[in-house]
Amino acid sequence: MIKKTDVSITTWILIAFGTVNIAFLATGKLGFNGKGLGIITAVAITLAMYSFLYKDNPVFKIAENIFVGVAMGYSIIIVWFNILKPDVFEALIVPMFKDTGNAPQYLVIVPTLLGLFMFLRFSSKLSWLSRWSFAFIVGMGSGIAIPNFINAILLRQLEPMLAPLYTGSFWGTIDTLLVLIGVVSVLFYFFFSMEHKGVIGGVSVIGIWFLMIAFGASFGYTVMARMSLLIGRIQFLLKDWLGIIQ
Amino acid sequence: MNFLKRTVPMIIAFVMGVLMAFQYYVPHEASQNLLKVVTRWGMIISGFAMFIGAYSLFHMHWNRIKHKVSGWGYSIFMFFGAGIAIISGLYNGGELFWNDKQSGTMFDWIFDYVQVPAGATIFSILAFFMASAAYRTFRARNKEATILLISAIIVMLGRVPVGTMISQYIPIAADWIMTVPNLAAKRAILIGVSIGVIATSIKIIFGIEKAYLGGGD
Amino acid sequence: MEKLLKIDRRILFVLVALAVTIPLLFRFKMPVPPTRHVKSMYNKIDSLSEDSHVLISFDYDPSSKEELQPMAHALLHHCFKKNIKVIGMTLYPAGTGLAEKAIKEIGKEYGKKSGKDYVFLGFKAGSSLVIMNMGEDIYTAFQEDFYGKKTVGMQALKGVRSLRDIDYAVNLTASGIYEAWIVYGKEKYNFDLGVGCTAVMGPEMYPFIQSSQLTGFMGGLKGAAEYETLVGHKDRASAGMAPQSVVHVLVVCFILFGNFIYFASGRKK
Amino acid sequence: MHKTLSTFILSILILSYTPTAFAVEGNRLFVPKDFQAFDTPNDSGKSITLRWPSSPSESDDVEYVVYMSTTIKGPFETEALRIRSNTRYEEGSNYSYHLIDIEPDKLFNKKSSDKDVKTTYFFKLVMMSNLTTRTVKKIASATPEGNWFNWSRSNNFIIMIIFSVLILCCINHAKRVPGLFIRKIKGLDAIDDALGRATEMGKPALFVHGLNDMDSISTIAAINILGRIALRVAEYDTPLKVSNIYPIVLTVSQEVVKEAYLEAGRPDAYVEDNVFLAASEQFPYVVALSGIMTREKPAANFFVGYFYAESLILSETGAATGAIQIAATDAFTQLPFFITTCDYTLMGEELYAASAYLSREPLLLGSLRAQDIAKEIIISVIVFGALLATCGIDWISFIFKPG
Repeated sequence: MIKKTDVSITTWILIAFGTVNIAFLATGKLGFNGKGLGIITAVAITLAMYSFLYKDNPVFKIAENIFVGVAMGYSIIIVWFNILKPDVFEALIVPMFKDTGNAPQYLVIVPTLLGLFMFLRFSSKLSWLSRWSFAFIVGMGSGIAIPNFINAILLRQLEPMLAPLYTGSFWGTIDTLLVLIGVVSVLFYFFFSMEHKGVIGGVSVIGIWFLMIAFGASFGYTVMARMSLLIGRIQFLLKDWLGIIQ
Repeated sequence: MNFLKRTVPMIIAFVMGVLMAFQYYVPHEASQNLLKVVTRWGMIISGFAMFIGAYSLFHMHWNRIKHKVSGWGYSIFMFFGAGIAIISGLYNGGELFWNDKQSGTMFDWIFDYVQVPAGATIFSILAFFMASAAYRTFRARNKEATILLISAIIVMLGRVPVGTMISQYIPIAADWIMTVPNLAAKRAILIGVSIGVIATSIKIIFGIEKAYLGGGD
Repeated sequence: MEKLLKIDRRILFVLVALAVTIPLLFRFKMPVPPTRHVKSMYNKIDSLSEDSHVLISFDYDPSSKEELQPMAHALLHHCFKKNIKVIGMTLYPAGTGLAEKAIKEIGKEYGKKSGKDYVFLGFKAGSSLVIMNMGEDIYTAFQEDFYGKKTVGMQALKGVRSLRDIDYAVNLTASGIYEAWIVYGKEKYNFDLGVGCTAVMGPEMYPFIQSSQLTGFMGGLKGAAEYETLVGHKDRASAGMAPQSVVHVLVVCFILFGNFIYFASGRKK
Repeated sequence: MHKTLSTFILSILILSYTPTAFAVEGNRLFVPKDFQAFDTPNDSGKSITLRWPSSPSESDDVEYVVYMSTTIKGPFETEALRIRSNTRYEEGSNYSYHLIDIEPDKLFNKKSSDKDVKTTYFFKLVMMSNLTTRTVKKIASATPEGNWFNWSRSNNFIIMIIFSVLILCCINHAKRVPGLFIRKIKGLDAIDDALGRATEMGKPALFVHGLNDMDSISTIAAINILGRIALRVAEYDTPLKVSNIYPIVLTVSQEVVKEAYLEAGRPDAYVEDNVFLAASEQFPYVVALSGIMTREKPAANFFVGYFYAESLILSETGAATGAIQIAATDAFTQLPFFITTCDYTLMGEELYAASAYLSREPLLLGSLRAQDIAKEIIISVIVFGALLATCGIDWISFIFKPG
């Protein structure tokens, strides 16, 4: 369903965008080179993305699909240059056929095979081999996680809780006490083997309050984050493209 | 066959899990070398794993085009974007992909002027929705939501320079919210989540939790 | 009254766009007093001697670039100004382009050379595994830098064998990766760690600050602006504080107004 | 005269409190009475620990220097350490001992060929001020060796063993005793109410999966909750739409919904197309769902699973259509938005608990119970530990000291 008004709006925007850029290129404000044309491309994509605010439209969808494709393509190339090339190709495969002064690192065969097994996930007959790779990675990750989490989170986060409540000042002591109450009551809230009645019910209600204040803080910070992203983009439009602000 | 399909993965997970858990308590050099070798292997496997995401994405969009699902035309643009990025990356400014990565090539240009603006803009759209939600839907519909909104307003004002201009107490109140109730709740959540992580890890090692292996036989 | 609640949301969108654009055009200055968490990060880097090593892990991609890139810039200005050796890396594939650009451009301003004054190691997959591998030996984790140069014997890495030898590590993060840096990095290999995170993650840092697992943190654009103030190099983040203030006030007004009407009209469903 | 006198008095006052000043003044250094070197415990075999008692002559101007050699006769030329004398005290020794780890291999640049040969190192401690230098007579020696167990981590080890046993026992127990108690999760009643309202209005209900694949716990929990909703829906005869982003989740969801209709005795009412793949990426997913919400105006929306930034747009659009909304997620960063836009929200672990409650699977119930016990222990440790520490008793914090 393409409305007439939408078509005319699009046309006008395209004309305006084109005129501005041609003027910039003609006056030399944007160079007719990689950078100048790059900025124009970037602006076009930025505006295409924002067109979603008017409504969902083909321009947005095209820009988005190109973005998804480029992002994936970029990752693939980076993985090749940063991982597969130095760690597999140059460490194992090249030295096997050519004298590079380094002996091939034969141990790399193991992860290479396990890595290749992962692709068998999509085959119907051999998909079980991919489980070996997953078992290796997940098993190793789990084993490493247990003691490290006990140390770095449980013990280290308990450490400041096991300090004297009295900190030397009245308000300081109140705050330490509140932190203690907060931690305990929130833990109580996420406690499932007892009905929330009586004392436990009361404590878990305090827990909810603490949770809500904390979520409020997260809420405020998230608003801040999203607005910062917008500010960044508008700065890009005003500064790098239009050059209105310094 | 069942042994290879079911038992071997469980044995691998168990052996690796126990080995790596105990590694933590052994300071000897041999144990450090074990960690070094095994994590390096893991890094290489993870590198390969990145291609799985690529495969699923391409596979899905290919199917869309093949079956002419509504809106399949857009999938062509996905392949177009990926194609350009991959080809320019492999061409590598004339050096081709088996040589070192060159900088300042077409590949970098695509990143700077296509991926960066698109990625940065798409999430900034949320700023607008955040504002409209603030107007239309963030309601103090019950006691909990009321507390949440009050705390949110204090933090929102207290964390930017304008808060001080309204009242000098707003930044102080915001700071107190962050360092006392927020800290307490976040710490409790952290402890709870970590217990969950440890429990899941133990279940994986002992072969009780198998979801990560995927369904089927 | 209720009609007011049902206005086209595109009007709200325009209001937001104006609230950001106008303060940017009429650059009125806002003071950005540094908070203590940012200051402690700054002081830590400031106390380092020349030729110390600071590791910066750029763990973000373009979607959080607007918040984290200004932090990266401010940090790099500080390090290069003090002739500290910078080791850059990323655990995000799309972080490579952003990180490389930041290090290279700011390095150029101070006449720093890759491999000599700084090194950009590039990307490796496996997050926590990479951190642990670096903790044991940086040269097995990154046998080559981003440009394919061998890392062994590189001047910028002189005296560094593993993460234990790093004087300060900063993790610029848009996700839970900071937790991997704490659990598998800082606690295991015992180095000082600071975090620069998106504002969304900000509140999660407080428990770690109190348990002194982090020396400090920068949260969002505001954190970046504070660091810019401390380094004395005001840039995009500082300029962003005026619109940030205005738009926060706008959002607060929206919430208050919306709720006012909601209650005034009898909390109807 | 006046000035000299006051300086004199002042110096007496200060001197009586700082023996250091006195010692330097007298051009003499009191060297430590003892000097020990030993293999650093709980390490990989690279470092040696040096320990010596403090001396009264310690001050900012006095340095300790340690020289090292591989033979007892010397020459002691390699400097292993140089510190200000009033720094690096042993923790908890109340400034009466110095304790320092050094790594001799680094200083001697040992060749990799003789890595396996164990070397004994000899150390000489010297105290230096800018006026004088004195050496401790005793030469200490030690051989670095790798250790096979890090004793400072034994508490960690014990916690790991206890927790493992706890989980295995609880799961076993849950298998043997079926009806393990779990408190009622309030949000679950709200689900029934919402579905009831959807039936009354004759409008569909929409179930939105989160953005994680089948391997995440949140998605597994979401599937369990979906099973329950589907069962109710089949009984009430309300259409249920289920949106997915991953093909595997789609297949599992289809199976679950189909089974629920079978169980309710109405397999004919199951429409496969109602469980569908909405999109493959975040933003298209949002767009597709917003479209459904505004077009079909479902009476009840359920957001279950792990969500990212899209949570806000989804729940806002849903709220604008006037639907009853229930969210369940363990994505803590997104919870604030669900709480303010939805009628009921299951927070964090409540999602897992709800799934355990509904599925009654011993595996889930058992591990939930084990985690509860762990929390119980932590709560008591915090409360008693803090109280005892306030009274000056700190053995609890000693037991839980990180290694």
